[in-house]
Amino acid sequence: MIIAEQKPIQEIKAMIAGYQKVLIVGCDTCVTICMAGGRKEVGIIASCLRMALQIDRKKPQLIEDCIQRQCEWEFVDTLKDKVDGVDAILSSACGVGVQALAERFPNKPVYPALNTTFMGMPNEHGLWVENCRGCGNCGLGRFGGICPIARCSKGLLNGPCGGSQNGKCEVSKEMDCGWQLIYGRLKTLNQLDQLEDILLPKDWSTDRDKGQRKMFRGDVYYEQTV
Amino acid sequence: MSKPFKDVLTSGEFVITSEIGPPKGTNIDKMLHHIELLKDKVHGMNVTDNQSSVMRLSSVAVCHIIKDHGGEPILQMTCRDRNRMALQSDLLSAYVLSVRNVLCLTGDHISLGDHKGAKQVFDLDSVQLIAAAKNLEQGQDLGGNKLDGSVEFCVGATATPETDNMDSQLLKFRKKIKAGAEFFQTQAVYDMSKLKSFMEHARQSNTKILAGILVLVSAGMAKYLNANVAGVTVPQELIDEIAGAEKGKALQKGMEIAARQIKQIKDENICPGVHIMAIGKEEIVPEILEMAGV
Amino acid sequence: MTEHFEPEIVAFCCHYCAYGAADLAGSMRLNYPANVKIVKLPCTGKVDIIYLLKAFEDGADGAYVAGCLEGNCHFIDGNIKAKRRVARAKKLLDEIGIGGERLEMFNMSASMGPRFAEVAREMTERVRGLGPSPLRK
Amino acid sequence: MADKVGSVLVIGGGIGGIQTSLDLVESGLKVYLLERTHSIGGVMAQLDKTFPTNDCAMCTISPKLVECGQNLNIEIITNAELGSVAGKAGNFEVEIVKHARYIDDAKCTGCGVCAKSCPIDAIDEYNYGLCERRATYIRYPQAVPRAFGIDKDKCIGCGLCESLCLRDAVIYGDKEQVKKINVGSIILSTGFESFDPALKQDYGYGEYPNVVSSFEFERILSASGPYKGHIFRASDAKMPEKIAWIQCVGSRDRGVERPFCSSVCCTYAVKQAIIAKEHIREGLDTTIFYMDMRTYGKGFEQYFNRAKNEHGVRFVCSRIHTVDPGSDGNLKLVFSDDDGQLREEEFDMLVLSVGFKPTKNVEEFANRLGIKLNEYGFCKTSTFSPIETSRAGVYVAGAAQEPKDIPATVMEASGAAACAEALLAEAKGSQIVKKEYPPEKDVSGLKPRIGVFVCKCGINIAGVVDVPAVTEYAATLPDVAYAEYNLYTCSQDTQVRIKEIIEEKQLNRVIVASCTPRTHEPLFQDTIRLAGLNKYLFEMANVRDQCSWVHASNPEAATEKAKELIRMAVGRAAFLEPLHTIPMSVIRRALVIGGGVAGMNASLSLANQGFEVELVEHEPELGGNIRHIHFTLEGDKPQEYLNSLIEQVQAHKLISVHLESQVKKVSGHVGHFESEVRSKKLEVRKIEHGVVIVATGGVESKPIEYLYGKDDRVITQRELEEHLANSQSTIRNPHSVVMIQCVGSRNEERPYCSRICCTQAVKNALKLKEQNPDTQIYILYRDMRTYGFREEYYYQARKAGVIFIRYDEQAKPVVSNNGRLKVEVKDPILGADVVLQPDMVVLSVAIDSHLENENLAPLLKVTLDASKFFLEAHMKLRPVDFGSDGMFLCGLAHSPKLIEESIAQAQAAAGRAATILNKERVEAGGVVSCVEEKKCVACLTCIRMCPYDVPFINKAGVAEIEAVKCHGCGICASECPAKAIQLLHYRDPQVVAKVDAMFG
Repeated sequence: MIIAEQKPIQEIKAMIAGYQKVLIVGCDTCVTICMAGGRKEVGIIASCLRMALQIDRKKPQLIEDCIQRQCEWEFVDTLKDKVDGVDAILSSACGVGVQALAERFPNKPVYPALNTTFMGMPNEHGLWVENCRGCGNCGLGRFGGICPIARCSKGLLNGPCGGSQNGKCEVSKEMDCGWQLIYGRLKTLNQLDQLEDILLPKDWSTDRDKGQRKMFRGDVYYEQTV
Repeated sequence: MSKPFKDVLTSGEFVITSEIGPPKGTNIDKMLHHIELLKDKVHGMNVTDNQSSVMRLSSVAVCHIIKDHGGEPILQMTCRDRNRMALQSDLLSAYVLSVRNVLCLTGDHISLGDHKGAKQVFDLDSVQLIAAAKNLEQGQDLGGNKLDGSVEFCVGATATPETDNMDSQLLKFRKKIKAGAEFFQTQAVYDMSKLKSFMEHARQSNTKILAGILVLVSAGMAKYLNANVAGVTVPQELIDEIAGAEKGKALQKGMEIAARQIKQIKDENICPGVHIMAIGKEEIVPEILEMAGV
Repeated sequence: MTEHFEPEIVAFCCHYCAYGAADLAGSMRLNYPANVKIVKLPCTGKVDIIYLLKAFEDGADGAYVAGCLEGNCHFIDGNIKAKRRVARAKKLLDEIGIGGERLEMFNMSASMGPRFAEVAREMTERVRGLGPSPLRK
Repeated sequence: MADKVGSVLVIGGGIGGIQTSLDLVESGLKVYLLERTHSIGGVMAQLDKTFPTNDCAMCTISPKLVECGQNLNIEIITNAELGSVAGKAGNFEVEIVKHARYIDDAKCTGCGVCAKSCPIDAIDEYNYGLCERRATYIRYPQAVPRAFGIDKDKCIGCGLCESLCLRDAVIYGDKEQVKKINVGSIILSTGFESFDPALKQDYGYGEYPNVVSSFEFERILSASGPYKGHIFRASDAKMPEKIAWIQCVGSRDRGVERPFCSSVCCTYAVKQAIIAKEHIREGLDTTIFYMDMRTYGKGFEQYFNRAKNEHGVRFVCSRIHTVDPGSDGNLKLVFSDDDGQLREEEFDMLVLSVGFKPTKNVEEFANRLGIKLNEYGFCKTSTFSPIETSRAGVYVAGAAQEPKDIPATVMEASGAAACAEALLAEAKGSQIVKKEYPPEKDVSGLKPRIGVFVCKCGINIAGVVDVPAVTEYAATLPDVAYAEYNLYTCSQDTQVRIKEIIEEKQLNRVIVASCTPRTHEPLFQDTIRLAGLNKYLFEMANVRDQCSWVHASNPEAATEKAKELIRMAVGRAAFLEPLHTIPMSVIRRALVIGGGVAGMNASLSLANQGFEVELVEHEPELGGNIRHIHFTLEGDKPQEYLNSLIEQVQAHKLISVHLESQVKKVSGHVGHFESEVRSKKLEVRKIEHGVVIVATGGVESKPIEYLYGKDDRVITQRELEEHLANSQSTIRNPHSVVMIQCVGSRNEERPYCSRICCTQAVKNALKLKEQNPDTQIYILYRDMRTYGFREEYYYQARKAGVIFIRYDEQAKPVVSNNGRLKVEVKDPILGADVVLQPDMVVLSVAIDSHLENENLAPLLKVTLDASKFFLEAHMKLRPVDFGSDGMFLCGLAHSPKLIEESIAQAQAAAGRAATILNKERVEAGGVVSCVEEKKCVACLTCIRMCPYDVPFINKAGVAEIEAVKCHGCGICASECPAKAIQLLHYRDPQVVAKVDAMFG
């Protein structure tokens, strides 16, 4: 899922400080699960903002809401009436949700309350780790199911760099060396021979470098098939 | 004695290389002094490439200067700051500037240096960079396009004899040879027994290994290396030895240790050469060589 | 004004320990300032971060959470969970500009009546020193 | 049989008496709880912390005190003694002599005005005379009943208290009364008294002020004690820097006629040393002088090790003979050091770890009851009936039987309850009072109409707070339909009045502003129920304990605060909702897992109470470990016992035995579990049951050291016992035997003490000596842990010539074989190496947890400790309960223990299980968490955060919390990032309203 974290209150405050009436919208999906922008966090953000603004002698009206998925038009549309009555929207969703709101409500300024960080999962409750970069060209089959692009700090394809020590990365003693994990796992699987071949430079053409990536499914996407 | 480095490697002579660190800025006076001092004492001078992720004068430019002053430069290239196009382009540039030796490295992570917010590249890794250099020799770039005029390099790579994950490092070592590495300069080595055991693996693949000699300047530096530099372990005896030096004599003691180790490597024929790193104190290298009797 | 400033302080107390300690302070007739008012919850693990923020939003000058001694929570580790939330709320209060030092977590057993009184005094003194909440100025 | 009486007399209101009373009423028997002093609580209420968890003693006991005090079917009779006893099991006629208290405890509200005005000081026994109380007094602030009494020996009859008491509760002319009752059974939990250290004259107690008894020190440590938790020396009020404990004061000492071991002093000394160190943060040296460290209980050894290694408590194995005065109030001790050298050292303060002795006049008491005492004056019982006294229908629990700790007492208390319940099975429920309530009014959709009742509590509140003004203010608050004040809102007449006013004013929420809800909420809730209101429509404002009592010096501030507290209560009350519990029917059948002594006893106890039992044993026969036990120290015949036990189990028509079977699946909740039991033939039987008792036992570990398995002459104690019991055995008569203790116990792998091995070694040594007094026996030990009355046999073994050699864990004995067996060990006292050449080496090996535990724990969703024994809900107060309701444990599944202890614990488990099985229904719900499915995003937060593993993702893909399993802590509700969970009665609006109201 998509992992995000809350921006500092002062940064959010600076964005919405000029407005009288602001709708704060949470999202019930990934950001709820990673405890950054669900119904509860919307309440926390609103409460903090009210206090922070009151210190500046401002008393804006903050309306709290949360929808099932900010990345889907149908859910976004349910906000329409509320949006009409406000001066700005603060989205506590991932960057996708923020943009969905911006696109659906072209006349309202939309601001992000979160920093969208990565795609990943919780290692433990409250500790999330990135493990996919969405490069568009998955090579996990070669690496024992551990992605060197996401989990090696340098994204190396042919083995660990010299900075790997005690199974940890040179960037931080807390971070596992992705390559040691790959090596260990393939050793367990008795598949170390897979690593012997030199991997050619990766084809990055599927990555985001061509601008916004799109994907369609012919069997369900009407316009393409007609 | 500016003999092509490749010839030295095959000559059977005990090979000695050292380092030149490009300045942060355009004042090259001190660097020129080092070049002058070393050019006839060593077989090759490595020029570091934004070492430790700290932005400096370009290594291609410095290699060119060394060449001009009659030295034999070894161009260090890391994968951190350039994508495959820039790397290949710089290799071509180096070649036309008469640089004939290139050491291919992965490069330190950007977060260790002085531009922590910069976007790092790592489009290629060190193995792929070696292969790219060899590919250019074939008159081809990585896009599969023909070159008008090719290159010819003596390509080197690095190894870490004191690593704690020898298995996976050896995997990469083999790949580097397979990709075309003709010589290796190792990370600093202090424990000769570890070097020997690494050499047992390395000897199986007919390649030249130059043992890395990093001159200790204080006990503090030794402890820092142990704590913070991957694949380097200074044994306690050495730390004790340098710590036991008289006040103001620590550097002297470090030089003695370096010289002793170079001598041992040569006398016991552990490696065919050494690569001496004196990080910023290149002026001491000649004295060390003298002490080592090489 | 600050000279005669009497801070308003909310204490979120767990039923088993801190509330019991407060009662015991009463039984022992221990004197402490009247600024502190208790909101009783079954466990400090029930102290939602929003309650803490709401208290300040409403105008509290200070607040604290008082639970069982660590390792002695009647619901195993509710007090440890509360402690983490208090830490986050303190950070938020710092960010907002109210100041995290107006909020604190305390642990005490039901037999620690004197400690309850001491905490009430300590918090009152601390908040009195900090002056009224910026929201009440 | 119709003459059996459905009530029980419990004598002694300590933790044992309390537990047994609570269990009895839960199981449908009325209880008369007789207490000698003014209030229940016993010694536990005087303790500071309890080992090995350092839980606050008062925190853990006080909810039980309150529960006892509030239960309609427990009649607490304080200041009372047993008179004559006639009749027989099932129907005793008992006379109870109730001494004058001089204050009517039914009228007294515990306000304390009387004590405040009393001009006479007296010694405070509760604090062991370390401070004073008044002649009119309450034993301790949390005392139950919360009522004062007058010490007539001190009282000068000035009349002040009588004139000041607004409830007219003081009766100067109070007289002794004799009450006659009929009960079906009698349970003794009279506890113990501590040894008077003054009798041990050489220790200077009473002579040197800085020598205190361990019980006094307990009060010194207590935050509510005489020095408010600060440790001071009596001589100069200086904080000590060096404290020493002397163990075995009045224990293991024939000189003072206390030959037995008091069992608990080693561990309590460890506790006191740890706690004392925590109190004196500037640094405190602590030293414990001991003979053998007997930390044999569950978790005790680890506790001892932590004291040594983490807290730095010093332990010196040396018996101290005299205490001499040192400089500056210090005390000088002479002791022999580890190397046998005599040393002299001074300490600031000395704590004498005093032992237990029988209670005063115990012989006379026993005579009246017609029960036998043992040679030490404790209640006589037998190995296989550890809870039964010599008189049928009279049972004993706790230290009245033998010195023991709180968990053992609590276990026996539940076990005694089970015995009485079995005896009185058909009379259950016959004397229980049940309240009838009118049908509940539907208040949904009605605008809140709140009634506020402000209590003056005599002058307790009104003397500080302006009650009329507060009441007037309350009347002005939103939704308040009525407000008044009362002299005592808790008095019976006020209850009637509240009920009338609810009717008259159409109130649908009620607030009482008085004392604390911890003691009085149930009373008022009951009152509004009698008026047809749901009990959750009640709210309390604590304007006494948390207002008038603590702000007495500032009446204005107190009045303002009282107003605010009431405003907060009103704010919340408007949001209160009725809650309903859902009755869930109870399947009155138990599943007992394990058919050893514990499992069979638990089964029999339940079956004798009339409940069906499914007993599952994985082996082909019943019996478990006792099959290998052939004799006991006390001369019992275990095999005969086993045979009769199996016979009873098999003959009982309510018990079905499943041999060679295993439990494979358990689902459901308290009152209604569904389990699958698979037989060896893979037949699966589904069993529905209301409770589970785990009695999987333990196993003797296989040693890997001392040549075991490599040399036939090296055997285990159990193997030796088999040989000794077998007349055919060829090795029944060795010339020389070396026994090695702690083989596999008290080490890194098994940090616990296996508890039984010292007793086992002494038992086998005595047996060998009995067969041939010339046999040479050496026991190599670390600490001899023959606790309690077993000390006598240790003494006999020494007398019979068994040689005991202490060894250190760091220098373990070495066994080698050069044709002859050779054992080398370093004797720390002689400082020399001893070389022995025995015919036989006998290893006292560790007890392991049963392998089955690891399969069973996840099925039951219960926890194992680090050594894979099952973990009980609470070390002290719930030693046979699991954290999950409806599940219980006993025997070696819990920890290593002796047969009599297993039997007692099995009966305890049965007693606890009966509290559920006896009910037709369990009530689910009330203050529990509730998921709003529409909002749930299945994020798993609740599942990960619940301390009891209750929430789960159901088939609809959302979190579900079964009301019957929820403990009501509310952690899930305050963690849920989707705000999909609310804790009923503490919903966010209900809490926030209170906060909002505080600020107007």
